[in-house]
Amino acid sequence: MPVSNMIESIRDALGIALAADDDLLILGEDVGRYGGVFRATEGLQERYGPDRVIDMPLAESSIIGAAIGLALEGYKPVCEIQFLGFLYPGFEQLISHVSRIRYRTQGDYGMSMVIRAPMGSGVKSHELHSDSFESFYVHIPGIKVVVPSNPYDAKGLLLAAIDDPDPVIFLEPTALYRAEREEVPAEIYQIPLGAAKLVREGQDLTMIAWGGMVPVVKEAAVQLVEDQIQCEIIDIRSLYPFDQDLIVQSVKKTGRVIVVHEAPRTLGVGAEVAAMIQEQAFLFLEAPIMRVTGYDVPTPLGALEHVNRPDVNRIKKAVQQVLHY
Amino acid sequence: MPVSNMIESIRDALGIALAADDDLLILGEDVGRYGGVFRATEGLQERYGPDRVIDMPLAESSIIGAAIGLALEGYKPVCEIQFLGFLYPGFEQLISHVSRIRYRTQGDYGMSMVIRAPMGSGVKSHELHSDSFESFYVHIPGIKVVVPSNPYDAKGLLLAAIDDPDPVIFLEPTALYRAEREEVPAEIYQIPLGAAKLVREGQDLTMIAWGGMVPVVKEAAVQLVEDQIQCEIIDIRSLYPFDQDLIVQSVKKTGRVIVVHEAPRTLGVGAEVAAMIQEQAFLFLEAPIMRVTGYDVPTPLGALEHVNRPDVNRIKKAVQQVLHY
Amino acid sequence: MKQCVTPTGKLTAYGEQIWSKLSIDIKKELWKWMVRLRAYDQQCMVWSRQGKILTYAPYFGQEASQVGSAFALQPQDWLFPTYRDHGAAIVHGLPMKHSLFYWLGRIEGNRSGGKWRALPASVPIATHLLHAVGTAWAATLRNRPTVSLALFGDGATSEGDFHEACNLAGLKQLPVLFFCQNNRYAISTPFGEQSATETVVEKAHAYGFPGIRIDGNDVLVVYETVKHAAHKARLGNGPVLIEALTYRLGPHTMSDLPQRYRMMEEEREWNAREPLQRYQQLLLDQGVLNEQEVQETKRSCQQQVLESMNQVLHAASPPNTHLFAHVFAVLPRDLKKQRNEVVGRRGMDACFEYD
Amino acid sequence: MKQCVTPTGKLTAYGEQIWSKLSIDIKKELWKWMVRLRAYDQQCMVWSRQGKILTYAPYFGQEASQVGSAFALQPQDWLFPTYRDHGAAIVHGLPMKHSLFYWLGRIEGNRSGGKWRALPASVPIATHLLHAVGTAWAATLRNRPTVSLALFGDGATSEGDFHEACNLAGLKQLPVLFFCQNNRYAISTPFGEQSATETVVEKAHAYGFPGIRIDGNDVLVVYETVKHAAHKARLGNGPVLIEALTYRLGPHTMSDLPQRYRMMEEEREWNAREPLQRYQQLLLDQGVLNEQEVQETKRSCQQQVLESMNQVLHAASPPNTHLFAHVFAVLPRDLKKQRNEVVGRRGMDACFEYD
Ligand SMILES: Cc1ncc(C[n+]2csc(CCOP(=O)(O)OP(=O)(O)O)c2C)c(N)n1
Ligand SMILES: Cc1ncc(C[n+]2csc(CCOP(=O)(O)OP(=O)(O)O)c2C)c(N)n1
Ligand SMILES: [Mg+2]
Ligand SMILES: [Mg+2]
Repeated sequence: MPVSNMIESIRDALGIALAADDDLLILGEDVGRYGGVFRATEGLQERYGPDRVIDMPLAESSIIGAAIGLALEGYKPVCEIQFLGFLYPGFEQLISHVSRIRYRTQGDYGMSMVIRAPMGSGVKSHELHSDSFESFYVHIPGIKVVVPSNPYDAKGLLLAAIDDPDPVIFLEPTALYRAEREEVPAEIYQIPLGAAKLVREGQDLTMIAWGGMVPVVKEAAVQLVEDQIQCEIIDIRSLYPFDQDLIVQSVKKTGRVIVVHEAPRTLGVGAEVAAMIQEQAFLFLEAPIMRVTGYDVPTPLGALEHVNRPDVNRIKKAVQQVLHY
Repeated sequence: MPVSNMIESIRDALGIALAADDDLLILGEDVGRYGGVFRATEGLQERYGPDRVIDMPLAESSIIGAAIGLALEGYKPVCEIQFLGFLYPGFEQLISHVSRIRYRTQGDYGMSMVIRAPMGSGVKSHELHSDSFESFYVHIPGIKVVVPSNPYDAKGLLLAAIDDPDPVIFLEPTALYRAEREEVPAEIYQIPLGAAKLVREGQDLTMIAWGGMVPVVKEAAVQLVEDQIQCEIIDIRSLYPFDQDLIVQSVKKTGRVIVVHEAPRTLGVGAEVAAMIQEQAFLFLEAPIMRVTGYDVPTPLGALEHVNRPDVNRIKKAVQQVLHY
Repeated sequence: MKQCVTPTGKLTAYGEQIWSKLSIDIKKELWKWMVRLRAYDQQCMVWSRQGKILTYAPYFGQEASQVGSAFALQPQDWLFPTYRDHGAAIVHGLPMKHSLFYWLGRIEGNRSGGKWRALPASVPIATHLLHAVGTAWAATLRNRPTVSLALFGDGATSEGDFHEACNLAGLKQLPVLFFCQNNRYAISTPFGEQSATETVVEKAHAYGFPGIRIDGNDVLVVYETVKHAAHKARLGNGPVLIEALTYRLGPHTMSDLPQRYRMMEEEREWNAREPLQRYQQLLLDQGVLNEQEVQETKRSCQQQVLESMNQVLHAASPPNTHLFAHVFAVLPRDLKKQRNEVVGRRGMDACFEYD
Repeated sequence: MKQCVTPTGKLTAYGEQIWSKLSIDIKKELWKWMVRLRAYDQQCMVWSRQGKILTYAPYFGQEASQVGSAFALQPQDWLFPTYRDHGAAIVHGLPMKHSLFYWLGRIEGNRSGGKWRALPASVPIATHLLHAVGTAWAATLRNRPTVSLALFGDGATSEGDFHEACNLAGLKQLPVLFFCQNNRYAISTPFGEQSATETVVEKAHAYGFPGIRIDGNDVLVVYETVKHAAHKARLGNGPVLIEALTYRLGPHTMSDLPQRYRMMEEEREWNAREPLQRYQQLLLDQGVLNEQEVQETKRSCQQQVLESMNQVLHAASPPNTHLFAHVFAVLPRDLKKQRNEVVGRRGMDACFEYD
């Protein structure tokens, strides 16, 4: 089986999708001749032409707004926003239109589109390039939010997102683009949206994470084995809709939970996960659900990035606290 | 003591602030000769002139973006956004600049400004006029978020917000603008940001709400007395920073909680409140914290608004569930 | 400013040319639509004041702009209206009944079933201009002779999305018509306090396509201008910005008080230039119409409005669960649970899907 | 396109006029700044490739635009730079040391203490133009002779905020200079695929203020144009849009590969038009400079850059708790708790505030 990193598996998925559906368009800044700032669309314009892989003016509201019109006419826009921190100028098009047009038109027009964006810290980028505000999008009714944590999932989830009849925000952890290579089948496969992944089994505690935090949590779990602690790990993958059942099932087994994310703590997705768990597994909880997160501060520049970004030590410490509650 | 409704007490506060500080400016669409679509600035341009109470072009990014420049020069902008659902075009200026400039300039420039906007449902407005997406602003590090629920608090909180050295989003429940009249002192007073209000004492259960939901929760509490249930009610008032201590103290007494808000449930502020409570008062909880909220659907038009907006019956039912858990 | 019919109902020199080219049918249809829209709008204002419908945004005084522009479209063309452009939407196919549902706060009114090609009213100012650019782009990509017509107000020109839409349309030379009803005010804000330029039309220079300034209260010039622009756009000549000078004779919405920001004198002046009277006068003078027809048409239009309302009032209300219909193509599990809360609470049939 | 100095270093007719008006000091200072900025920029590219600083956005080739524009400012004037305009920021007062901190990902570098009036680099494209409009408005309200200079790229003209800033500035006739360094590309996107107009300057028509197109590689014309525009703006004549034609000779940032989107041939052509060489030639020809001075200045500028880096590398690192400094004027309680987590974790002194 071929071996790929995440950027390659995403490119692979985009290529498959372009080949499979003549109405699929890729729109974004520098996605064409340049192949995207992270090379996710490299070679695709050459293969499919500038009417399918389209360099857009530097205007995010235009990218999303025009995609809406294209979708009305049966095109399937896959938009690339250069960094999640630059989606804000398109926020109004997203929340006021993309997320509501199916509802507003009472089913006449679904907004089947994907908006891809790199997200999160870990590579010491400059301001706004490391934002991790996935919460906004999870809170908006009418859209789905997906965050892969490995090359295999990235391809399967992206193909599922592209196939979805509704708008999907597809967030790609910048730190993982070239982090890891793994076997990724050349053929078409989908990973259903809304299904979490049990990454590791364990009975002492459930660790919940997504995207760039999954490898960190995995490493912490490995190290904790030395202390005879067996952690179960769930990669949520799909932040909306999210797989409440798998989580609740795990919590019913372990009774203890930590949620890990890079986003600011207050109203990060961890808040929803914690609120849901205590609603649905209250009697099984043996300790409070603890959140290991970025702090409630502006996303820092590179030098202090590591202080804000949850790391193995913070996670291990939190695990000990929850276990010894 | 004079008696006012909320719109009057807000106008009163704005008038006081304009009189007290020559550098205070009011900026917004139709705030000048028109006095604002809800009349919050009525008569103020006449009194203070068009250089202090400024009619802006129809462009929210301009309102907030220009306010940033004015604040750099020592002005104190109080921006009116016509409805919270129209803040989205200014979202980038807010999250990329307003919330980060103190941090970015390392204290050289504080962004002391207030952004006022009507919010929430209850008056059967048209699309986007009833949005209640306060979560976004609570999640953004570097800004404060305030929501009054009565005329007295509105004046005191607005004066405190105006006095604050940092940016404050001041959300005014449209449904309460003219709902209730109460005694509001003519003089200057402030209600500190970050302090919740104990609206009602009770020992059976804690109800947490803010803004337009406070009167609904109060009514439910009154009706529940007939069933011998004594609810404690906390009006959070200030959503960021929020008064964890008062809440935790109450929960330690009652052991049971419901949080009520109109915003969609997933990642509504209720999620943060629930997550925080279970972190800090885990051993005192006798039932899961229950959320009575708007659903995860686009804010509906008038006809089905009442289905989405939490009402007394839903709240009473939730109380019974929590009590009989 | 291009004009065919003067405020007193006389043809200008340019108007004579246009007049001679048009069929009687079209001349009459334009008039009929204005009568129909006027009846609807006036009645809605009354109903809104009476609390029978929710607050309402009247287009009173702008009928020529809305009829002339929408009537120039072909069925395959796209229309992107604002909250004030239900007049144009009705001309393009939206049944009055649907519009009434909307003003009653019932989202079912937004459904078109694809029978006319329009999005429902766009409430956030200027955002829909980009949607029109998108459908126009699709027409170009698919090589179809479809144009997109975006309606917007003078205030909309201040928003960033106006600029982005014009830039993209100009860059790709797309078949989109930007039709600005410059009714002088954005709520209370006069255009002079809105815009760095005195006119809307001169903004077109910045986007590499032509701008045309016309009398927006003259249905003939509106129709002719839009038809011609659409024709050229279909041939690949790219976008056009049309500034139609008009005036909102009514309030911004029924909760607005225009006397707070404009003089009675000004309203009176514009009343004298209103679109229906002058065109009707022309048709009467030219013998295309007679008084009896006028009276009969008015009566039947009024009747049609009342009937539409009747249908709406007798239509079944959707169940509470309708809140969850069409949020997604397939309801996610958690939303199903939420939906069930509503079912339980109201005792409604969980399986019923309103249509 | 206005020009004072040709690519081969000859004065144009217009250049002769300007030349005769300028003092030797200013002529030399403009040159020195370009030498200094060139040294800094070239060294940063090296350091970035070596991993000594983070990724870096070079202004190589745009020194004349950055020096000429910023040097025309007075100390009370505001500068709003992008991520590529640290050259201009340095001219306006930002110590190289501060800039280096920034490129090391250390936010302390952004502090000005109000000693020069500029915001730190604006990363989100076009957003800072509105800030410049705001400070310019403040100058008007306070009746102070302060201008605001906003620097931005050709790509920025596509964003809605560009339009909103121009509209507001034109409407209120504010003392703001919109200075566009049209370096032909936004990352890989050529201006021809960016904009509906062929030039940036013609966009000014839509905002009721003048536009001027100049050779952005000619420091004299840049300086003269900005100085003149600033002077007029101070007198209340309102905004100006300046399009400075230039070329980014380096990559977009150090992670960019320009050969993916442009021809070596093109780079070579622009190399021949680069700003430092031509101006230096002029000064040598005119006897304002001699070769020895050139060599000495280069050496001392290079020295200055290395010293700045030395200082930076020897500066104490802030403690981890610095993450929480200046988020609010007074830390809310919950943030204090979060801060304490960091203190506990790293064993840092909780009371220490980096300055
Ligand atoms: C983004 C946004 N901001 C504010 C509003 C509130 N609002 C509704 S209509 C209107 C004025 C619009 O003026 P104009 O574009 O001239 O259209 P008109 O109402 O005159 O037809 C405003 C400010 C809105 N709907 N959307
Ligand atoms: C809102 C926003 N979108 C995208 C980006 C990513 N980005 C950084 S620089 C750049 C190109 C800018 O081009 P231009 O304005 O011509 O300036 P130049 O880099 O050529 O100096 C882009 C797209 C950004 N910083 N902000
Ligand atoms: Mg208008
Ligand atoms: Mg450029």
